[in-house]
Amino acid sequence: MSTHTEHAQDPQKEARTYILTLVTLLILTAITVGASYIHFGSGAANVVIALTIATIKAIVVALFFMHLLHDKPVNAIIAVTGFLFLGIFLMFDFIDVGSRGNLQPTNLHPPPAVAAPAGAPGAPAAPAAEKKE
Amino acid sequence: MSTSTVDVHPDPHGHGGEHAHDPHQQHHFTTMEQQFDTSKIGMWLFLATEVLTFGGLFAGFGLMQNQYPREFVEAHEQLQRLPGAANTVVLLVSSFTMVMAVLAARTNQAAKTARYLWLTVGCAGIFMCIKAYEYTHKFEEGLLPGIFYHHHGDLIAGSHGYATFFSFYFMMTGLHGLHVLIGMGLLSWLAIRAKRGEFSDKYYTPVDLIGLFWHLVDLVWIYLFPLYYLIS
Amino acid sequence: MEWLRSALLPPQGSEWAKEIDVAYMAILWLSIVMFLGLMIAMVWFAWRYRYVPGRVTPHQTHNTQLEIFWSVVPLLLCVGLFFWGIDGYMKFAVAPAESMEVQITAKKWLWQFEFPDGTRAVNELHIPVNKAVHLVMTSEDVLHDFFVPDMRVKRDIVPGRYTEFWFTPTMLGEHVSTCAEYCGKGHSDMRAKVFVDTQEKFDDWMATGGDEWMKHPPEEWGKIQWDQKGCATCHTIDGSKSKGPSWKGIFGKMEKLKGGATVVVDENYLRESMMQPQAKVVDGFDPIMPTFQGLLRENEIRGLVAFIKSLQ
Amino acid sequence: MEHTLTAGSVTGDRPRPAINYLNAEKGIWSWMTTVDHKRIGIMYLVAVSTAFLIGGIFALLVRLALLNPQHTLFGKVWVTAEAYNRFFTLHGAVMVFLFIIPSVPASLANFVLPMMLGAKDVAFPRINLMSFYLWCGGAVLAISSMILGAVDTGWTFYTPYSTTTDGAVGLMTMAAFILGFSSIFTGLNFIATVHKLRAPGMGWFDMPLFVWGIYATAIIQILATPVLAITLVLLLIERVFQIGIFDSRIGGDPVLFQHFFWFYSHPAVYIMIVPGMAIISEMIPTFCRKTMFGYRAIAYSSVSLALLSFIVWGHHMFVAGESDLANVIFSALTFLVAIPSGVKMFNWLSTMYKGNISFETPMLYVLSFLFLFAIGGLTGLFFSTLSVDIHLTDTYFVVAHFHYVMMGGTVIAFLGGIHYWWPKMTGRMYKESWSQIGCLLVFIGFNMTFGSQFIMGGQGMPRRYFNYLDQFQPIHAFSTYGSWVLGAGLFLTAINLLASLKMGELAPDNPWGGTTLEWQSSSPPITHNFDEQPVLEHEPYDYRHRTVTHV
Repeated sequence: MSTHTEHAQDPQKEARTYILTLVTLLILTAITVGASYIHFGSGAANVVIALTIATIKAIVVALFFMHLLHDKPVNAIIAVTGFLFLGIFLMFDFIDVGSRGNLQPTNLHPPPAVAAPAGAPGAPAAPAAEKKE
Repeated sequence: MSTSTVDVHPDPHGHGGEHAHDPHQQHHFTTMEQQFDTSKIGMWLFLATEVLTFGGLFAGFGLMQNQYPREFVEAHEQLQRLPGAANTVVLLVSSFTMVMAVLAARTNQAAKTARYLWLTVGCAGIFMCIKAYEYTHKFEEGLLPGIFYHHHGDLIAGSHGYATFFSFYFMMTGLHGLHVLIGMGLLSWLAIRAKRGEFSDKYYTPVDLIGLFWHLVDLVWIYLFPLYYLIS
Repeated sequence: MEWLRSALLPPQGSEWAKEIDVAYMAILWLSIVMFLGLMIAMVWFAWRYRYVPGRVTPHQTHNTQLEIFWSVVPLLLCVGLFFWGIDGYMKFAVAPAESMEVQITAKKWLWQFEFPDGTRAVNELHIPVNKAVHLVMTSEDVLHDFFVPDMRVKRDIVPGRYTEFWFTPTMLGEHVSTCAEYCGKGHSDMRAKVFVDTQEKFDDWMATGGDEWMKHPPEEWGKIQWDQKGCATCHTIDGSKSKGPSWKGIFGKMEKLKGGATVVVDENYLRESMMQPQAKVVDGFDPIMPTFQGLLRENEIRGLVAFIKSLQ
Repeated sequence: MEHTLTAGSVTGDRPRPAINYLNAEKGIWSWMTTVDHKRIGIMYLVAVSTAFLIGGIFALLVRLALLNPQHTLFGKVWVTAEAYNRFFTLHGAVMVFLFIIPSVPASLANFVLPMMLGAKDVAFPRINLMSFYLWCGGAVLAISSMILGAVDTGWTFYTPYSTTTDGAVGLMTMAAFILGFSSIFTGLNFIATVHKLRAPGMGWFDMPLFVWGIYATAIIQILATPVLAITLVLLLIERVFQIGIFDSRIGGDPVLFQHFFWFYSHPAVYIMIVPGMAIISEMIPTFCRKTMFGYRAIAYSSVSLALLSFIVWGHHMFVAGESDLANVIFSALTFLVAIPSGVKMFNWLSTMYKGNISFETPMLYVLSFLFLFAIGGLTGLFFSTLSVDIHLTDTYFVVAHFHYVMMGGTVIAFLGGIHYWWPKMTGRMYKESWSQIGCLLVFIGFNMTFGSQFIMGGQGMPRRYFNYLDQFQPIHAFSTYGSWVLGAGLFLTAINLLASLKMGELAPDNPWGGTTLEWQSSSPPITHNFDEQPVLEHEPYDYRHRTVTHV
């Protein structure tokens, strides 16, 4: 078992790297909390910065705490593939939602708001009316 | 779902094969290292499915943020940063104690392993307490998911965005909390076995695998924290 | 190949339909050629190399040129089909400016069309020939899909937002349109008729709301409305139970209403129930009837009342 | 060409071991708590075949309801629109979740894959058993949802209909949720087994192509099924709490549900077809007695199919209200997916070239697979071409397309695989003549049932339609008669196989002269598969130094 984790012979050295990793993570947390108070341009910029710091923290946890650095590469490939396919799913979703365009009927007054009987299934208020205001 | 991880590692009192080898080695593996590596692959595959499950919720959250930009930003104000940050620190520390437990198990220090494991369970408990405090705050304010949402004083009254935000808040933190509870159960069971000295440098697979699971739970919170608490 | 096209595809009701049929036939012939090539090879190999005891087979592991050939050639074919596809699609999706916009509101199991000047029709869409019509659609409950096979057009109707497409009808006459997205019990009853009329016929239809009603006695015209306007999906005429009260023998009867009051079913009550269905709901029924305010012309209301009277 | 199989096949027959995996332990409890991959494979085969029977009955009911537009049988109306909607929904749900996804990976691969790798068992035997019990739990939930007011939303559960109808949607979504985990754990098991438990001397390109196919399928199972799990949980919570993500009346977007759903369901159709292709890639070299042409091309095409399947799901939603940009992108990517399937077809045919082909039942299933999958694959071109898809989607043309690929592809390959490994699994040979008649009936019945639907679809017959226009009555009737022939063929095949358990001759170890490792074990194999660890000393399909003699 101990053959393949080469620096197991020196637990002190390994313990020190873990402490160092914890400190880095705490610092990164402090940075991200601090960054949230500063206003970087638009709201989207804040989100991007917060997510990049979170990704850095995630990579640090994965490499050191989850031993991906000194482990067989197949585990790292599996981990990366998981996130990669999540990214594919998000990418195509935002491609579709982003490029949809908000079509509205141009020259029509909305049909009379159908009296929405309370709680009756299947005959709610016409959405056209709601969209107008 | 994740209680199955317990079965990922081989049966501790596996019946010994014909030729003398470690009692933990199962009959269809030739060496203990092959068995350990196989368990590691199995665990990482399971973690990939967890990443995609939580990912589905993150995708839903991102798309709903795109649908209700103003309501979501306003709803973020209801979440205080301090408990969120405290929870992040607690989970990072618990990850540290977890990895020290794995190191101790690998270097035949049974007592130290048990102590670190109980420390991790303790941190998890603190996390749940902070979570409980936040949830009670939400219940009092009426910030409940879906049709139970009855908070007053929203800027855009009547918009369903707030209820959707808090539905996702409770779904994601709830599912994460469930995983923390499962982790606490597994870690306590591990600590008991560590106390009995079942783990050595020859056989510490359960500690390593449940450690990986715990680090993933921490990793999910690392992403949850900025998305919910740090958006202004 | 006209006979094959007319056998496999419905009549061509619009210019776009002609273009789609060309693409359809091209892909059909491409598939037939590739399919026959594969099958002839398979049958020939099966027959030519059938089992002979002791025959040694050659050890052919691969042939890189051949494998590259049968990867690249299909890829090129696919690229060609792809561009042909999006070229046709862009014509379908982007409506020209001068097209007449008709708003479709789909609801559980009937279609409601509304023309630019506000006249409305249920389950009947009259459009002038050789004029682009731009359909802007929304739904009031679940997913529906406006599909006119003769025009080769189809688009899902999503509640809560608008979806659109356009086409230019070229073939006069009546074309059937069906709902192509599953929407529950009445999914297969949800049929509309698309009438492509000459410009004059269309104009006077718009003015009087059509001349069909003169050809039938009132109660028969009422029966047609009962069927076409979607009344049949909730009101039966043979006394059997359905979502709405049965019309058999209802005229002149004393009906108990929700909330205890009673009313005599006379012409006024029928007229009011068509306009404000939730005003006086018969006991034991859900108030789910949508209003037909502005949907029924005067001759249609009179026809329905006469038809109900005739159901003793 | 009556082939009688004598024992003189490739590996000289050892005496049959008295104790094999079937009679090693007796009693129902030994079966219920077994961790032997072969027994779990047999239990899955029985369970999955029962699900196929139930799904098949619903299919026959659907076809019977459409016999004539008045829905009469002997003059009496016997079905209503609601009943019809429940029939086709349950036909879809049972066939997809309970039968076709676990069919090949969980039953045949569970049995054969470890033996092909020369391993004693899968990597995690107990997770294998847990996967089976998860399947049983899902099946119980699905059956109970049928009894307590069946679902009528279609197997796709599209919102907002599925969040506003009152059928037992909750139960069926929970059933699919649990079945998803059964599928994940099967995939997890196979990936770990292929990585770590290969026989000494067996590199990645010495493995049989069946193992490549199942490995590619396992990748899809691991990466796609979790998103289905979360989608079904979101659907359940939307029904109960109305959180407003999918239901449009409260701001949700039904097209978003379709994105979530099809991100799993398109890779799921590759979970269905890739194992079918894997079986075909296994049977062709054996019956052509010739090494596989383009081994690496087929191995790479399986894995590339698995990866490409994740970026094309949008072609299910071309008319669903997706943006035009997304439509164009998905149309382009969908054409990419057609290439690996084409590569496989060409390589299979090239293997038959200059082969020495004998026509036992499995080979007949291979020929019908090649015929039907060619049609299924080529009709896919109609749907990836955006303009033609507008007319053909949501019509019977798409119903015919996916039945040609799923039934004509996976189920025909599954039947071929069962006949191919039946001697190894049960130690008995089935009656050759009856099984060939069964295969012929299935082939004719299938083409009658679904070939006619292509024509109907082109003419504009929408899918999931109860009261159809009278003009389609002749084709619907023809399709219904075809479904009876198909049902008869399947019934005959099942009877013939079950009868062979009692009356079949004892099977030799290697009846077809296969070169993969599972044929080196006895029929039926011992519990530990091999007496001593088999070492692979030649390429996977090497027929150079021996000729397979059987009269």
